[in-house]
Amino acid sequence: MSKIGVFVCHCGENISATVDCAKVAETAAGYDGVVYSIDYKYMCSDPGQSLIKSAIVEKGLTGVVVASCSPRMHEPTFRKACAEAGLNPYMCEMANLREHCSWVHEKGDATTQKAIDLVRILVEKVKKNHSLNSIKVPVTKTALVIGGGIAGIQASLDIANSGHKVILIERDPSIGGHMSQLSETFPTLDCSQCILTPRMVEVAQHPNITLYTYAELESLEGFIGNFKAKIRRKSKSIDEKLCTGCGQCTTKCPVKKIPSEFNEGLGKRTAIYVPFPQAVPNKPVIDRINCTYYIKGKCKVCEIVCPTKAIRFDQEDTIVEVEVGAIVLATGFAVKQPDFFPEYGYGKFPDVITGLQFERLASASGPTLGEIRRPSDGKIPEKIVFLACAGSRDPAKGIPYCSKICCMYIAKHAMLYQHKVHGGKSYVFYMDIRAGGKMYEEFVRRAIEDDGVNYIRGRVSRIYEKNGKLIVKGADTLLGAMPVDIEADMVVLATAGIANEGSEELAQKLHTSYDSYHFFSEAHPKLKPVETNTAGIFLAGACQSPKDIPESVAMASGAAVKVACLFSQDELTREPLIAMVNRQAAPVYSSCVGCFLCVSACPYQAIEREEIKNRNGEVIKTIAKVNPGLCQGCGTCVAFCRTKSIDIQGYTHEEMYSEVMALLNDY
Amino acid sequence: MSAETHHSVISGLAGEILEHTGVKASHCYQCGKCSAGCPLSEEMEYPPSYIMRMLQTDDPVMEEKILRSFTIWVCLTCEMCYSRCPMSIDIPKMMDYLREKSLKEGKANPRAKHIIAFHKSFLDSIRTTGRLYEIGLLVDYKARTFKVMQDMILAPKMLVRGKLNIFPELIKGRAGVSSIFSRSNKKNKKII
Amino acid sequence: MTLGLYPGCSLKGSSREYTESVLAVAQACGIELVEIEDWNCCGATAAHNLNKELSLALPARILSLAEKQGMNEIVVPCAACYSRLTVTKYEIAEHPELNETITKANGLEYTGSVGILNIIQMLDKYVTPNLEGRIIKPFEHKVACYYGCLLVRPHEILKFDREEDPQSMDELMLKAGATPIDWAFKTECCGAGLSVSRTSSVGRLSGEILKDAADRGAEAIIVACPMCQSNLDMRREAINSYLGEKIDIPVLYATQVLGLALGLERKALGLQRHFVPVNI
Amino acid sequence: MDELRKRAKELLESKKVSVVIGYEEGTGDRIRALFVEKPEDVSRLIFDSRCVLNLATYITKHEVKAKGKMAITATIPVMRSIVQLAYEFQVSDKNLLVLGITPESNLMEFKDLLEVETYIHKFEIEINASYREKLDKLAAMTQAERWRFWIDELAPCFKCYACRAACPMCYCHRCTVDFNQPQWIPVPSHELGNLEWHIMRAVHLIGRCIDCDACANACPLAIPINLLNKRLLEDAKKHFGGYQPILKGDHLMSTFKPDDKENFIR
Amino acid sequence: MAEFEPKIVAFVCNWCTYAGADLTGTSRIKYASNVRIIRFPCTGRIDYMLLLKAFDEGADGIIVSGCHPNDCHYTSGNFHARRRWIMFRELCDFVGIDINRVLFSWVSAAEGAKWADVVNTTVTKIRELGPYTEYQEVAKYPVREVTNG
Repeated sequence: MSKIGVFVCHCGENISATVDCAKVAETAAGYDGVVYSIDYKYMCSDPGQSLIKSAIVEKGLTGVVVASCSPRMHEPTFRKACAEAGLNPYMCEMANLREHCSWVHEKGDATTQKAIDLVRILVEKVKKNHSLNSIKVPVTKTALVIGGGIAGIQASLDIANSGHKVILIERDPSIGGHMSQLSETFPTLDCSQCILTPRMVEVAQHPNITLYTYAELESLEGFIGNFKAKIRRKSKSIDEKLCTGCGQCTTKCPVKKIPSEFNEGLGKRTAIYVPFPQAVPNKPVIDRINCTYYIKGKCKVCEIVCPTKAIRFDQEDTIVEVEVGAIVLATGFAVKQPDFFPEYGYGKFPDVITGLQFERLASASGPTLGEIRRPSDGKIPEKIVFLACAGSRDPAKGIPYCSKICCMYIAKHAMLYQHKVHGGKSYVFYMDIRAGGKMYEEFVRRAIEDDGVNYIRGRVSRIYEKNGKLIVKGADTLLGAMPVDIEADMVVLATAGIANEGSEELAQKLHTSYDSYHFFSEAHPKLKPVETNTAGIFLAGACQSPKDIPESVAMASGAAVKVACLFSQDELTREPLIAMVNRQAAPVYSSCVGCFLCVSACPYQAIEREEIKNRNGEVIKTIAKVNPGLCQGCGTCVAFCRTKSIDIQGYTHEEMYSEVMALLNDY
Repeated sequence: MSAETHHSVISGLAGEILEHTGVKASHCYQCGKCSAGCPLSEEMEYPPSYIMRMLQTDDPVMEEKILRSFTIWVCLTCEMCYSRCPMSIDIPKMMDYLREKSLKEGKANPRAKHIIAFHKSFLDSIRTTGRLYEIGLLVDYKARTFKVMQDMILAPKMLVRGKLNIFPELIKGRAGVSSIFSRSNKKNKKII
Repeated sequence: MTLGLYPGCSLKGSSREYTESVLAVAQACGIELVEIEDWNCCGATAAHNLNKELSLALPARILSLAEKQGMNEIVVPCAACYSRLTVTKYEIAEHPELNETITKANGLEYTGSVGILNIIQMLDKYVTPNLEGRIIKPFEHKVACYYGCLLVRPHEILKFDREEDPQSMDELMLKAGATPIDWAFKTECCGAGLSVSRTSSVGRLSGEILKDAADRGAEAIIVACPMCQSNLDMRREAINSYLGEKIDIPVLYATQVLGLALGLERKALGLQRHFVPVNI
Repeated sequence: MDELRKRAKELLESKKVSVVIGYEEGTGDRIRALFVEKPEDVSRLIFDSRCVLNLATYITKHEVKAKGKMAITATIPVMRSIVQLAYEFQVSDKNLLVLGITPESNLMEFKDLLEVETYIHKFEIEINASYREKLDKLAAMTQAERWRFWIDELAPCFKCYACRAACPMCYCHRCTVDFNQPQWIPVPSHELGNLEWHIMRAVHLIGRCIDCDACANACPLAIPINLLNKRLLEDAKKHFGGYQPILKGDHLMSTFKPDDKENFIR
Repeated sequence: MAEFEPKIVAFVCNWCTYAGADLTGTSRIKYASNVRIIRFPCTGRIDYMLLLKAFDEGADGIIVSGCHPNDCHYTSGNFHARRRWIMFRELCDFVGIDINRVLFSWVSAAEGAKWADVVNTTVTKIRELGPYTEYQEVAKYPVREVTNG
């Protein structure tokens, strides 16, 4: 006979404001099998938990129902509490009175009635629950880091330095990411390259790090501690062992007019190229789309000039298979090209450029060697206008959210301009200045007060070109929305940060989830910011949402620690919520008839054949068997089996059936 | 226990506008792009974004100012603001509503009397003839505004170029058309 | 090939030449335009400025008539009328409840079956596809295509071309042998709504437009809206005095240009009716 | 027929098989299943138009299997059943030899089940005119009418399970209906329980039923339960391009296509 | 008499729709309280028999919801589920079960607002359809004695 305890939580006011918690507890007390029922202000608090623990001990509870918030929030908390009191954690269930009831309905009987029903459902379920013991699985102590930007670099170094192996893969020919493109960094204005390059080199030389550039994740199988990843190493068309990076090929290559990705199209590169001088590895790749040999079938200049004969035109992509225990996603972000703003004429007027392009102009390693010159005629702009929110906070044409980094980099841009162009005039059109961060507000004030950047609160309606000038038509909302026209020489659009292309496909490969903007979703917005809801996969940097450098680095180190924690155990325990084929006494052995139709229904190839032999080793019966290591507990086979021979722990036929019954009997 | 809809109550003129036009003033975050693009904002005492802000105050004094403003009449409904608004706020639709209300409540800005006069003459012409009768329109308009000389230089030239009809064109369905007027007038007092 | 035609008031009066050129081109291209019988004014800016129901009822009547007269597509050369009609159709489709009141007001049934084409759409759809070899007098001039407001805005409703820097008319002009220039005031407002009642503003707005076109070497401004045309043409003196300089670029309708290119009579296209003489 | 007997005799004498499954005269005009184990008994074997009983039902029965390797006289539906059963690992070349009977009632022996598969695929599963008519009639009804129709049809069913016994695909040792923790299908026979039982059975047969009508023929109350399976056969065709029993490949309901079309999921 | 209040049971997957419903809560979006959510690991686990049972026991409407195609936490559970729903729905229709009372939907963990909308529209729809007496009347039988078993 089961003895169930029901614990109704007020969650401060969160639940009790709309649900009559006392009534819920009373009603629950009346259910048969319920021997103890009480409501309390904060069940998750220490006193709350000890309330549960002592009840378990004193009343000898065989099952516990905590009616509070979403199990996705506190199930672990309460199951742990039960375990500490000697009750099997899987005898504890949660009724979701907050997210699914009190927060979404008005105060009233109906809402309280719903709360009561939700509790009853779980009471009936827990009666049918069985004690379960968690499963142990081994851990492969190698991490896969996807993305070689600052976040990926930081994560890799931290994991490697904690003594574990790391495989770092980067889609581009070099690691470095967006940070390597930046000129100076706010709020300290130290040169991006100067602080980044040493880290890049460290990655390349670290004994624990295997670096695959020009490589992408092909596929992923397995689960936490035991992933199997296939990595596609795109052909670089060179033999990296032989190549010394002498640069002969890149200087001699006849195709010289390809817009350089690294310089955001403001500079040119060759067909065989190293993206930038400080690239790691500092060895070239052939861009087959633009290479004359691959287009016309002749040229091969690089092959002729190469002193070490390292060119390999017929080289093919290779697939590397690796086993890893954890994965860090650090794929970063992309810049939303502002061509969806025809009124700003980006793409039509060469002197309307993006923030990232301005970084390249301002960068000493850039196409103008750090001088601010307009792309159209190379003149130094005497008047420059910066537009904040060119895409961000714009549900109509851009993206609804705030890209977070623009306010700061605009201030930086304006400041750099003022430093580099003496007597130049700079204007910033903004809506709000979001400068939350250490020394950030001070930085913006400096731009305004010391460097005389002219901030105008208002958005620009349109830009058009007239006699070599860009006419910027804006308004000053602080002066009664008075129209403001500026004849500028150059306009910089603070473009929005968006999810990287392909992030959706990647998420699907990894079976992890992404938000409506295609950024990867963290497991909890506050308490699990670096975890995904797929165990063993962690997030670092701007692939989760736009971030600046310090945030990305911090998050990367956070992810690294999570990986290190995981790797600190030799085996880890997994929830035992997996499917099982029933076994019975001879001569039946199991109700499974071995039709094995379930095999193809399983997404994890976890269903195997098990032969039952008699004493003389003859096979009497062949039935299905679920491999507990591979089963992830989706239950697809359970609903499929005709003989109901497969059942899934934690969501058994009996449990789900009694939930439905309990729900409707006196609903 | 019925399906609650998730709507915070917006009172005052803003609420009224939301109800009748579906335009939500609180949606405006004051970026000023409308005012920046409005071809006539410099002739308005309150540019579009300013009007939006005034609505947000939910202050009767402000609302009165709006209804008595010149702005709502000088607006050309060229739709520029709407087409560029990052929040897709249909300001022209809102302006239409404000004009109608201002007129109903007899709050039309005196400086706008010519504009209104023109609109009225225009509609009168349609009511009586079913179509626009331009000379009639001009004459009637001048009668209302005493701007006798304005455009008189144009008229002869127009005649010469056959751009004006001396006689109005009448349509058969005049009755139908004027019934449209009478109906809509019954509904909204005598506005034309 | 037969299409319905809603000329609208101005095309019957101040903008004869537009009607003439539309009909001439249509005829030349074997398209019969049948005028909607007993059509009424669409109410233009006036109606929706003063009275919402009126602003829907008047256009609805027109569409109902077209339906009744068995037309499934009508051409509306006047951009203002085009906008009013399209908006009405949209509004009723979005809020079917309106239909009732409006049908009552009109005493005519409305199903919304009639398709509405502005002049550019009509030409794109039925004329340009078979133009090869028909352009006998290419209109070899630099032209500034002026779209104005009502042809492209609001995009949500009209779904025609793009709001900023539209191209459809430019492409049409290219086909007619002209050289469309890239300029900055394609879709800025000319102030038509206040044409009569607030001439001062019109001087300024139309002025900026003319000036930019002139500065960029346009030899003609091409329009598809009688309001824009009459503003830029008839009010030229006012504009010039506002600008303090004499700009004498003529303002032609797209159909007139096409007509010329097709080798039609200048008179048939009503070129003589312009205030600013068309000497090209 | 002599051919059949002759071949059966050979097989038994040469001990190639230990039992031949076929038909024999029953009481009255009825025919019944026959299990020949002695060569001299082959004369009892018959085959004619009355032989519609699906013999495949027996080859999964424990006591029959126990006899050793089986030879079976198999009409087209029987052969379809066999292929599906082989796909589900219930029979194999090791324990079954197929003595096929072509639609022209000629004997046609197969060297293995793969041959059987290729042979039967020449014959599409088709719904005959009379059933077609019934289906259309039901389709034309309103939802409420259909509901009435089935409730009334199923009211008399008293769960004798003759349908299950006759069905070659209902070979499970424990059917969901025998499951009592929880009691998915209420034991007493009333309309709803009956409906649920037949719905359940129909679902289990999606992509497996080979349309032999054995269930309907077996029903003592002549309830047209096979209509359910026929309708599902058609739906399978409509949504997933139909189904033919196979030995290797995808089972209709345990696989999917990422682009399966539907129009009802919001 | 009081307005008819439909009983709605929702069978949802743990990873998308359950989380989505949580988001509805955290974003404080209000919706009809008629619905009772039952949590499954995945739509692939949802047994069609449970849907029948829900109607047996007096549900007036059922919501079945999970991850969008390609978003399944278990890669393909929802694809399998979709195939079953397609066939099961046809069957229900054929035996005259009112399929308007079963609403299938994809609600992701990011679609809090959609969940509220799904519930509200279902409630409104079922309220129009009225109680599922047709089924429930027949279902009343179960207590009847075993007469011919």
